[in-house]
Amino acid sequence: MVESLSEVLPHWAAVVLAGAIAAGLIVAFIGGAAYIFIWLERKVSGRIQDRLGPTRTGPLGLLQSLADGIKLVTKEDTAPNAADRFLFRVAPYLAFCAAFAGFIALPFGYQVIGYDLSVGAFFMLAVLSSEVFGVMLAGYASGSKWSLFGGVREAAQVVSYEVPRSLCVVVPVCVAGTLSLSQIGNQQVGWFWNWNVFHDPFTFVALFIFYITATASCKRAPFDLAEAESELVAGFHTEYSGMRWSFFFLAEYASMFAVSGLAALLFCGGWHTGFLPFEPAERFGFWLGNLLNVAVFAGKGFLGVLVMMWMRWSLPRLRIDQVMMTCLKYFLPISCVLLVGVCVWQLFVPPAVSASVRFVLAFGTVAFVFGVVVSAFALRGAGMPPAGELAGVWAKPAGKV
Amino acid sequence: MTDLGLTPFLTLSAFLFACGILCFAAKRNAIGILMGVELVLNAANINFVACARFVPSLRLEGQVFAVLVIVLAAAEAAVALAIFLNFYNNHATVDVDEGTELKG
Amino acid sequence: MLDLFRDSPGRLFVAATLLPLVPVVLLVLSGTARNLARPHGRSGGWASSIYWLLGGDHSLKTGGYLTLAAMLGSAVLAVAGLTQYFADAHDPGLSPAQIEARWTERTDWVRIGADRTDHPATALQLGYRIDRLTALLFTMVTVVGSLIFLFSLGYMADEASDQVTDHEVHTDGGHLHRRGRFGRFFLYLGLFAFSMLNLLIADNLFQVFVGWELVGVCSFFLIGFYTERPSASAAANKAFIVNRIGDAGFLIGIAIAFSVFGTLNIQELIARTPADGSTPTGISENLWLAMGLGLFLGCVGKSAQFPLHTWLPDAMEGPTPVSALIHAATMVAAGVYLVGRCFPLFAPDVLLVIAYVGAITLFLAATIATVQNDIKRVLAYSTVSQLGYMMLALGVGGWTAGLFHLLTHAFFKALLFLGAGSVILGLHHEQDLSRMGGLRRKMPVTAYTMLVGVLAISGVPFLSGWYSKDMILADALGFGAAHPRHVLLTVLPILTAGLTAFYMFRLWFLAFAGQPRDRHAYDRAHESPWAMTLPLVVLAAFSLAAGWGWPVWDATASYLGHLLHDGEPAAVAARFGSELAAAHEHHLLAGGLGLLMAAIGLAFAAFMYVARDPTIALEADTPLITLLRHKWYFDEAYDAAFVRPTVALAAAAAATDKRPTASVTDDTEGRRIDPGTLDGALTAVGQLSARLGAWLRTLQTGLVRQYVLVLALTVVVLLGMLTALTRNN
Amino acid sequence: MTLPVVLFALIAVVTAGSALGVVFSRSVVRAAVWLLFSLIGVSLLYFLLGAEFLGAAQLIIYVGGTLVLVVFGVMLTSQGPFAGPRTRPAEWLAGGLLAGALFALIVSASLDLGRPAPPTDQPLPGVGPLGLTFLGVPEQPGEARGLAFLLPFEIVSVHLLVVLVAAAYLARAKKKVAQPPTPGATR
Repeated sequence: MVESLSEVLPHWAAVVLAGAIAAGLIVAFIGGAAYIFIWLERKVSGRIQDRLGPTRTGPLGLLQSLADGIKLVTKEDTAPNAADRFLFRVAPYLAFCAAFAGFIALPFGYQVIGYDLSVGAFFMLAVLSSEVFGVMLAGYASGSKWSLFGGVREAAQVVSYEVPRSLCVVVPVCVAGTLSLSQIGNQQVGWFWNWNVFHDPFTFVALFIFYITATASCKRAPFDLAEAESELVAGFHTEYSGMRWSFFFLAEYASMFAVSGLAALLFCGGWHTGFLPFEPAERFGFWLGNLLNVAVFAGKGFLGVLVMMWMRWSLPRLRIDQVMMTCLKYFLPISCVLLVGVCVWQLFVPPAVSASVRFVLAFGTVAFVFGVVVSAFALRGAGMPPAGELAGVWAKPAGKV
Repeated sequence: MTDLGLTPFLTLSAFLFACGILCFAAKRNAIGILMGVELVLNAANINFVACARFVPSLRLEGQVFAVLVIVLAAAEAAVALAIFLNFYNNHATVDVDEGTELKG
Repeated sequence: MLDLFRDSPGRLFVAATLLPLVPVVLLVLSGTARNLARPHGRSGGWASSIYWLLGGDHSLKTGGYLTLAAMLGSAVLAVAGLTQYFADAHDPGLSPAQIEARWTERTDWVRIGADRTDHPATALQLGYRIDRLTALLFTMVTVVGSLIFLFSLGYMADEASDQVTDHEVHTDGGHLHRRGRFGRFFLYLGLFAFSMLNLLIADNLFQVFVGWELVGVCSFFLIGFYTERPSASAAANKAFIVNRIGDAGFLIGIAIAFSVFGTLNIQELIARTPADGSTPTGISENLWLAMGLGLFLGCVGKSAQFPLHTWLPDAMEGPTPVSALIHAATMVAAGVYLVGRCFPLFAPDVLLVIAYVGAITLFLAATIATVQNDIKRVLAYSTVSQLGYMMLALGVGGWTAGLFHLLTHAFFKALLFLGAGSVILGLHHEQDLSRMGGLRRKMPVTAYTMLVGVLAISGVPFLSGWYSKDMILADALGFGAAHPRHVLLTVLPILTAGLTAFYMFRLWFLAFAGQPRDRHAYDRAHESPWAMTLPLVVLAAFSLAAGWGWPVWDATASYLGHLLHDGEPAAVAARFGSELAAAHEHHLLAGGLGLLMAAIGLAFAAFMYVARDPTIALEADTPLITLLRHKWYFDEAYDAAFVRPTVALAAAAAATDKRPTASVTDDTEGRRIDPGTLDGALTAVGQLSARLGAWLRTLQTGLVRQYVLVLALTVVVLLGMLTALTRNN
Repeated sequence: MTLPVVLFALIAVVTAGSALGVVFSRSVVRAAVWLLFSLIGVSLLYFLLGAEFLGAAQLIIYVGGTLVLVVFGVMLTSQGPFAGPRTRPAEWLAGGLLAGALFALIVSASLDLGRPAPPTDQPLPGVGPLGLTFLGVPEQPGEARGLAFLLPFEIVSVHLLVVLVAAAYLARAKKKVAQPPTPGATR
């Protein structure tokens, strides 16, 4: 990209322009993604709670997010007197910048990446973990005990969950032998059993551990102690309103997608469908192929986010001590074991065994997922009444007493 | 990169170093002093990395020592904070001027 | 194991030397281990059990048996070595050089000046050299020593209990009660034996000196064995200090030898000296004399010769076996042995000094012995006198005679002492002759074995003493004949032969003959157990037959004498050829005179103590007797000359260091001198540093940021200096 | 006036400025924020210099770790008002003078260094060689490298472990109440 631009521009200008374009794209993507996520969250929560969620604004209530946005923008932006104004204002942007910076090193497709860092995974961890800073700052600067507690909890929680998360990142990195995300993605080209998650049992487990710890470090439910409505009014953003408040949620959704994308890249073949034994960008040409790639990648990311929402609305919230205990007593040892295990596996397990294990895992998973989906469709109607009956006010289904 | 010599980096690190010293001298809050320490360490690190970049014989060593310094700085911060918490438990403050038990 | 000894059989003697050390080392090591383990509440395991076995803190007899066994073992080894040595010596196939090689080994121990370039590196060496003299003496020492050990088993039996009452010591609660020290006693004995043997086999003066000092310290331990008795500890101190005087001389001699010749090996030193006794090249006349005199001074101290003889009689404070050991086998023999060993190193004038010292000693001691009433003291003075004989003999060139007498004397003096010990034990620690008498009926074995010893020492024919003493007298006569100026050296020994006979028979008569003067003691008297009588008998046999040769009636035909004579250094013949020739022709005359004097002495003693009531003689009090009773006032003189001034000096020194008393008001003599001078200075230093510290304290503000500022300031200054320096060039 | 120079200028200004902010902001938390900017600036410098691993490490350890810890400590120890205890102007003066002198000296020294020979524009060795250097493994089997930095590496690891334990021990909850501050009180 820089090369193509530098034909018509001086080098530095080309670099700056490329950077600007990349940043614009990322911001646009985050915005769009957040728009969808907000709507999705409402829908998912509604469905899970036997509600319809937004229906009135636009088709399927798709405009609901827009309405929210307008409300947030036009809302009065207050800052309490006890607050440290400067920090109070800075905090949301810090959080958002951190989440945003994560996307710089996140490859959406073959060579579709802001800046191909050689230590991409590491970098992602770094910036995502620095998002907590804004949250803490917000909690502290609000000058309110609720916020302070929220901030402190956030700090403790995130700093401790960083450790198992990083360890779980190291597991596939051990397999790949590089920290560069794009290379890791390229390595998983082809059929889905090339994905790292199926490489050996340890990576298989590592995916789930990573996913949970990532959820926790995104302070998503059931780990959202920082904003536990039941205890601290709204946690660190009690005092926030309007635009700044929305920035926190932009940051939150952004980091959700970032970690999901990271998981997809590290474990689930990145932008590869898993059903094409070649790199689309080379077969179908750069643009077309990468269109597919980006779509696949975004799909995987969305899937991850969806699961997070699913967890949020179906699991009760933990107590703070439970949260810490879960991390320090369970995830930390488990991830250490995984790390050692994957190294041992690569060093000592004969290739035949590892290959067979890989296939067993891959097809087993596929079969499981397939079975779940099929049974879900088979059982629909038995578990959940059709949407039509839910329209309007709840009415007892006829024939049932 | 070649037109940007070693000197600007050294100057910047010197500035950070001076700021760190000033932090030592001026902050009464123990944690402020800790921040000064971090500044000083970062100044040193800038030197390391810049030398690694600009002195061919130090390409690896400079980074290695920078890494070591970062790690040690983290460790030092952890212990320092632990000490401050202890200090706070005993004095109900983190004003270092209160900790004069060792006064001769 | 055997081939260890095959090529160098001298190692037999080394083994025999180390053997008595084994129990000592065992005891010390185990005791140390035990004491290390004890503070931690642990028993110390095997260590403490060994310690206990050796009679460390219990008074078990095991230690004694073990030591005795070791001593016997070394005696056996010594005999084996002796036979092997003479087999070699009479083996025509072996040249003297080969014999020398077979019986000599040495190794560097401490290298000195190895870094010096101006002269070759010298070393303190460890080594042994066995020649006839050594072999014979070694065997004598081990045999007599083991006999004495056996005797001590019986004599010290009452030490082997946890509750010993010392009747000599009166505490406020009656007599002193203490734990028995059986094990300790034998520990000392073993160490003593080891030191003496080491001294014997040593081939260099340094090793001799080591053994010398060890012997000294062991004698200190043993003489002061009854520590609680003030007299005993005083005697121990006396012996030790007097010996130090001699050792100082010895050390000087060694130092001269080492600094001049760069070696201490006796053979090398002898090889450097011309056979005719003239000064060797590379050393000044006076230095040569000083070296000889220094070495001899050491011998004077050890063998209790004239100026330093005062310690030996006091050494009687120790247990009787110890006296026997010191007098007969080990300690006093060392001096004579060393003179014999280093004979060629003594310039003629030194030898003359030796002769005179010997003569004076033998006369003085004999005279004193005539009036002593303590049985052991009589024996002690007789020892001194006999040692005088040996020294005299060595001085006048009678090398063979002197050392021959040393050997025979060892036997009969050990016999006499052990007999005395048996008497003392039989009389329940009664040593005063004036309260004995008639004991021959009570303890016959002791009596008649002692009679043998008495006869032997007074030179009655056909006993061992006769041969040796006769030879000495002959040499003295020959010397006197050759040098009329030194007629004294002839007169004194012949006179003293009579004195000897007199006081020895006086002793025997007072102890065993006549009527008991103390009925109570007499009734309680009893013969000693076999452990004590057996050594007496054996020693009696030795002192009877040790000197025999064929024909027995020929005083010059003694086999032992001939054995020794073959070992005589070449220097003797070279220097004293004429005297010895003269001695040979005057032999009969000398023997006759000696016998005559002995007979007179015997008759006189018989008249005074048998025919007449002994008490008259015992209570007789004439100026001469008083003088003798006070031992020629030697102790008093030394006391006035040395002891009192030293004590006064010490008191003065102590006075200067008196602490200033707490209250300023009262005024001890210390306060005037001291606080101004010594303590004053020290206190000033202390106060100064204290003030300095007090001032420096104020820098310690406890404010972190100030410290940081100072630190930064330092950095700035240093960096500035650095920059300035680099700028300049 | 090429791009790196401009970037360096920008980053340097940010870093130095926020370092000043650290010094002069009275509230500890603000100081922490300034420090955050300063550290991020430094990590950007690393990226600019091509040491990406160091930059990321700087971010994750300093920003994500140390600084969070610092603010955590602030939250645990700060009471009431945002402003901490004041400092006397004299101390400011002394400190400023010293810091200025130090700055001047170091700068002069670094100027004395002169320009080292301009290096070829090859990038710094990446994380791979770095790790191999730490473990003392030769990059190519052929080339020889002793256990280059294995020892420091191990030492640092042990050091970290010790620090972990020490921190846990020091900061453990005391069972006693904190008594009111008594200046110069010796306990």
